[in-house]
Amino acid sequence: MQRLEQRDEVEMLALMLLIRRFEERASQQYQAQKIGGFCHLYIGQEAVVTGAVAAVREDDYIITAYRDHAHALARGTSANACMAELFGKATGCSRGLGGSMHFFDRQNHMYGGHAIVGAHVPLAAGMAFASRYRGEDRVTLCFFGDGAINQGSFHEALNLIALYNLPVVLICENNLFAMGTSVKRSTSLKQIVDRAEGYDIPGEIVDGMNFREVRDKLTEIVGSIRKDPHPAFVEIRTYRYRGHSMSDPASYRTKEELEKYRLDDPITRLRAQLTREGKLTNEQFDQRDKKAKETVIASVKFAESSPELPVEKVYDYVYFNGAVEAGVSPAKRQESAAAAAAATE
Amino acid sequence: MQRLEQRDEVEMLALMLLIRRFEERASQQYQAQKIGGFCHLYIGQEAVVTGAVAAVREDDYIITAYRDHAHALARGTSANACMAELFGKATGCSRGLGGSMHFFDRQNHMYGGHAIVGAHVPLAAGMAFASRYRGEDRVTLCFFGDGAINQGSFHEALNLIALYNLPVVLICENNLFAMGTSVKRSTSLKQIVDRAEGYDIPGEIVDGMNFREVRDKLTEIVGSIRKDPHPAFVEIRTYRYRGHSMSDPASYRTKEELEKYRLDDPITRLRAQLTREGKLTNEQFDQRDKKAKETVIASVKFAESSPELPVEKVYDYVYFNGAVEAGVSPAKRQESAAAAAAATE
Amino acid sequence: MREITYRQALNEALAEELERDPNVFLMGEEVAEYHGAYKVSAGLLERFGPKRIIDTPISENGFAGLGIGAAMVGLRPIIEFMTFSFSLVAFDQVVNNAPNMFMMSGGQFNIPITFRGPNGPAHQLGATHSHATENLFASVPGLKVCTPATPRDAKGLLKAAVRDDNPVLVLEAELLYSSKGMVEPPDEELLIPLGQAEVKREGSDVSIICYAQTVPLALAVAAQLEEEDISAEIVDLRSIKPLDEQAVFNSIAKTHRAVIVEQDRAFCGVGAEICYRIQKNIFDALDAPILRVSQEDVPIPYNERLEKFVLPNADKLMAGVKKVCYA
Amino acid sequence: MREITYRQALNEALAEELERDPNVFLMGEEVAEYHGAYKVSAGLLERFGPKRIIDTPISENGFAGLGIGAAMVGLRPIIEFMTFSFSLVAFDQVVNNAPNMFMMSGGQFNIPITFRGPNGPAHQLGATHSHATENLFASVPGLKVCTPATPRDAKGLLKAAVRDDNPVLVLEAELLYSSKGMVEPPDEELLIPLGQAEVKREGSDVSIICYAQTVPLALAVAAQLEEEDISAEIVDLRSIKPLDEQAVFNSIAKTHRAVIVEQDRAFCGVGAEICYRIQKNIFDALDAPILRVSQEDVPIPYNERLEKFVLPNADKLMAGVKKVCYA
Ligand SMILES: Cc1ncc(C[n+]2csc(CCOP(=O)(O)OP(=O)(O)O)c2C)c(N)n1
Ligand SMILES: Cc1ncc(C[n+]2csc(CCOP(=O)(O)OP(=O)(O)O)c2C)c(N)n1
Ligand SMILES: [Mg+2]
Ligand SMILES: [Mg+2]
Repeated sequence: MQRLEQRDEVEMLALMLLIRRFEERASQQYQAQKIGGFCHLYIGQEAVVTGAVAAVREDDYIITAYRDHAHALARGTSANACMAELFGKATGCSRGLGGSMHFFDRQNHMYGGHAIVGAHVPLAAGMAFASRYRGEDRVTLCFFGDGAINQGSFHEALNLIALYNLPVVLICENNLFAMGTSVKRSTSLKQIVDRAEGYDIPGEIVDGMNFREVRDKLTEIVGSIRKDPHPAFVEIRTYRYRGHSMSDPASYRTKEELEKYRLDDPITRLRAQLTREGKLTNEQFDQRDKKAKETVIASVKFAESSPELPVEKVYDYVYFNGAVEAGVSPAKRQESAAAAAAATE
Repeated sequence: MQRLEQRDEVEMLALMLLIRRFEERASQQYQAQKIGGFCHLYIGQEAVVTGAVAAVREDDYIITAYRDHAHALARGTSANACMAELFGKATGCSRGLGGSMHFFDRQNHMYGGHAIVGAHVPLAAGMAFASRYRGEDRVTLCFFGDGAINQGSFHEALNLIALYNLPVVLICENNLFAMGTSVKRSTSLKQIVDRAEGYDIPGEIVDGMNFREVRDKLTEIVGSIRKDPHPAFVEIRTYRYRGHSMSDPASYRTKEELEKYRLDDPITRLRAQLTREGKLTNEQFDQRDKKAKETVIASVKFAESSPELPVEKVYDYVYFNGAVEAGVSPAKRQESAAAAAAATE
Repeated sequence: MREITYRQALNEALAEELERDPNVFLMGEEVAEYHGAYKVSAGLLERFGPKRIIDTPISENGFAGLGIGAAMVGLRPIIEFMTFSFSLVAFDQVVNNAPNMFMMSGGQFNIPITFRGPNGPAHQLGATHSHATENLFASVPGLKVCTPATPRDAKGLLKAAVRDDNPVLVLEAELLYSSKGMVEPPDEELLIPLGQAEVKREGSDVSIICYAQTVPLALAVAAQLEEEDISAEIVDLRSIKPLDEQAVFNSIAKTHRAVIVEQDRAFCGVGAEICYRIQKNIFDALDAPILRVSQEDVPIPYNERLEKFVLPNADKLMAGVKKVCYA
Repeated sequence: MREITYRQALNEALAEELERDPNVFLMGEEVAEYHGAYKVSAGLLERFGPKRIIDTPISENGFAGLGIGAAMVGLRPIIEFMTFSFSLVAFDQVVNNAPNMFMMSGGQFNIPITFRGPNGPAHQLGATHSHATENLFASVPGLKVCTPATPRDAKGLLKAAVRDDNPVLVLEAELLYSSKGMVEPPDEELLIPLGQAEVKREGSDVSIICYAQTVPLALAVAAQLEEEDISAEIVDLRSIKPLDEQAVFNSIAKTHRAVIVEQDRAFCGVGAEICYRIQKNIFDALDAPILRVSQEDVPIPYNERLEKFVLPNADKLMAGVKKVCYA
């Protein structure tokens, strides 16, 4: 896994490129019916998770919803493991058992990949609870969509997080739509961040098309939490270029709106910033992009040639230790976790 | 049923007395094991529902949680029907099938009596939705406790109510405790009313020990809603003198705290106001109180001498029309509703 | 009669009931402007307007409860769950408020509400999105549960559900939305009573009890069995609750053998319930133990082959039938 | 051995597991300062402090999920539902997040969590507060469900649940909290494996399969039956899932007759599941149809006589036994 210290801005731009190229390739493979189920692409939102990841430590906890490919990639899960997961292969980050909506990578501290809207926000509360329980200074980043803020589980979790003063950054990726429902039609709030007031959680609005703004804002927030644990809420404004999922033509919005956001593309923007500052040549950019494309093409090959789990193995994933006895030793647990993590490489 | 126009302040004081005496008697009968299940008393909070009811029309919708005896009495359900319900008798307002936590009285527009914390707030949204759907100008009053505001159903309902701009007054009866948990330990908010901000619903704090303040505030709010439908939130600060339910010794609070609130008793207060203003003599007060006591004693007799439903009748209350055919006529529905209502007299 | 899809049949049922009764409205996520995630409500917004076709935020518990409240005061809501996997976040409203109100109010408040949407595993959606909920809901007194397998049943049952004065769940089968079948013309009123099974194919050697997605499966297997000279009778339950046990008994009285092929988990599933009733009521008519073919008792995996492996399928059903026939 | 109450046995189990493993904590409504609505956690706050004994707001869905998240990263939460009727608002967390995570993550995240609290009808609490949830939860793959009937089982099963690396539901019986029984002394480690039934009374004429509240009921009926020269064997399932079907088969192989007395609703209930397994596996051993005694399929009424009428009781069980014995 890449070490965070090495993650300078050019590398983060490369990460955004990897995410973009991965998603484009996933789209293509989905259309070729190599990928099943639902598939939600992140194209347009790259600066959000990239900026957030640039602001935290490797061992901080990260959890998100079903639009999760980018979160795994940003965390260091290989394109191979991600693509293999989409293909349902045993080499996938969830061994082909989770699929697009359920990416997990314990080793890289990516805690899923959760497909019931809002239902992972309480999990984030639990992870943060655990780090405080053990006296660790980890921060939990919990990503969710603008549509999730109207779920009961979101609400109950926010109240618990505020009450117990847990070290969680609640990151609303506001891409203006939940499927075909624009934010204006899902809540009467003028801005989502106002919901945080109902819990006395400090909130901010961040431009999600701007990598630097996301990173800087989150660095500041995470730093403050690390010193003195508390929750924070950020509404990160972004846009998804594609439909909600592969089957959605997104006819509920105008071409003009889409074009407006495309002009504000997070990759183009960071590239321009770096170029202007003399930190990146066109050639270097092209090289990075080429590398991203190659990595992704290789991941398709990897996924294609990877084995599937034998069908009868499914029974091994119902109960840990496959057995009914009480009292499995923590040692066994570690072993299995390590084995699973190894499988994601 | 009493007509609202007749409900002058002396009558409302009499209503508070009726509630108080009813609850005292219920407590006694519970201890004598004439009443089963859980039983939550309203003593101390009388001004809240009384003031609220004084501010609305007979046909406005009212719905509450399980601490509901007072809400039925305030709505015009007879003490007989209420006591009989506690005794589990066929003459009870829910025919003895609901019990203390599930009082219903359709004829008097009392829509329950709901025992899952928070779960009736969405029902209130539906009632208000229906009145708007039919172009009626009814207002829905939804009562709930300070403990309910941390439930998912509360949250989802508030967002829907705000989004659809429904004519609901959300009345939080903040009696400072949810069972043994003080408000300070259930939310990090400095005041409950702030939660309404998270939905852009206007909120106010009202002194729930003061009948006049409750009535006047709600009259104002209800008037405004009646003209131009919108939601409103009121945090009404009150106190329950008894434990959470009959089995709770309430050792989580001090005698001093209880005494402080008792000095601010809503009945004593309204009585003093009326006496000072020359609208009530001591004799008149005593008369009213005597009448309340007599009514309540009579209700115990009524309940004791009332029949229970024959056991096999239980099957009639599973499906409306007891049958599986599709398409029961609305006429039959009316009939049955009327019959049920009649039984509550 | 004309041939239409299951989706279109549901759409017609909705339109006809909305037309017939102004108290009927449709509410759910993406039902209006998006025409439904599975397009079941196509055209309804245009025809009935935003007052009666209502989009919601992602708040299943909230709008399920809103529907129940509206039903308390006389409306007849149709609540769409985008899938019944999402009804689990609204579980308390569906199992506690809707079916208990009539009892708890001493008969004053019945709840004429319809909850509908696709139910059961579709295709590679993973464990969270593949719930078959029929046994969970059918276990609850006061609810009715139906599970149409054909366009005709879909239309007739949904219309009956909307007219029923009690809470009814119409569990549709996503994988059947595009399947076709003959249905009465729109000008002929089609109501199929809740609680009436239908023999979808006559047979004499074995009874296959099925519903929803497992009906086409059973029919296909019956055709194959015919080639092996085993005559299977296909009993489509159509409703899980009320359960038409008599139709099941009648068939088994003839065949003396039964296989139940269900869409849900075996453990405390629909098959278990039917089995109990059969052995209790016509124990002596049975020539072999009853078998059930169900989901394996595992969370549904994403991988396609593994998913197929854990779901009921033709091979398993075939094997089950042969076993009870000692063939 | 000494005699203690069911409540005290649970309290000991909690204390011992909290003592043994610093990763264990107890969370729920009123568990700390109030010592639990039913006083099961009496003294624990004083002994283990507020870091490990944690009061929550009324947010079952939220704190159930919090527990699952904490379990993902290595803690071993014990989550108390004040009653399992309130677990219905947390249903999605319990059935979707807890048991699916291990599969969906390809084995990376098991969830060592215990959900516990009273389950099943108590006394005149009305329809919303009287849910017996065992069949609902046992239907879900990935969960384990146990239902202790005696102080000894309560202690041993709860301790085993806390040590299990999977989500386990310990469904306690409120009406048994004050009941007494013999339990090993505190210095003797008592673990009762999940999935092991126990014959609570030997007999030869009929097997009565029971669990939780229905165990004392069955024992009382067995005593009565003895006077009528019917020898009943009482099989206490102790766990619903995993289900110790072998113990059931062993008993019926001896008695050839079975009555299941369950605490939940009949429809898709525990009795149905057991019946299926019995007839499938030892069909020929049966001399009579299996009978179940369950709740009537109605929402629970408040009135005492009506409530008794709809719950399983001694008269119904007696009648059931006589019927299968053709007595
Ligand atoms: C409880 C629940 N209800 C409905 C769905 C179906 N669904 C999946 S994604 C989605 C929209 C979510 O939108 P948002 O939270 O804004 O995230 P985005 O897709 O924009 O990333 C819906 C309705 C679900 N998965 N879970
Ligand atoms: C979902 C749910 N969880 C828990 C309970 C148990 N319970 C009943 S009342 C109560 C406290 C409610 O307090 P509050 O809302 O402040 O109302 P109050 O009793 O003060 O009137 C609790 C925890 C319940 N009925 N429903
Ligand atoms: Mg969105
Ligand atoms: Mg309170």
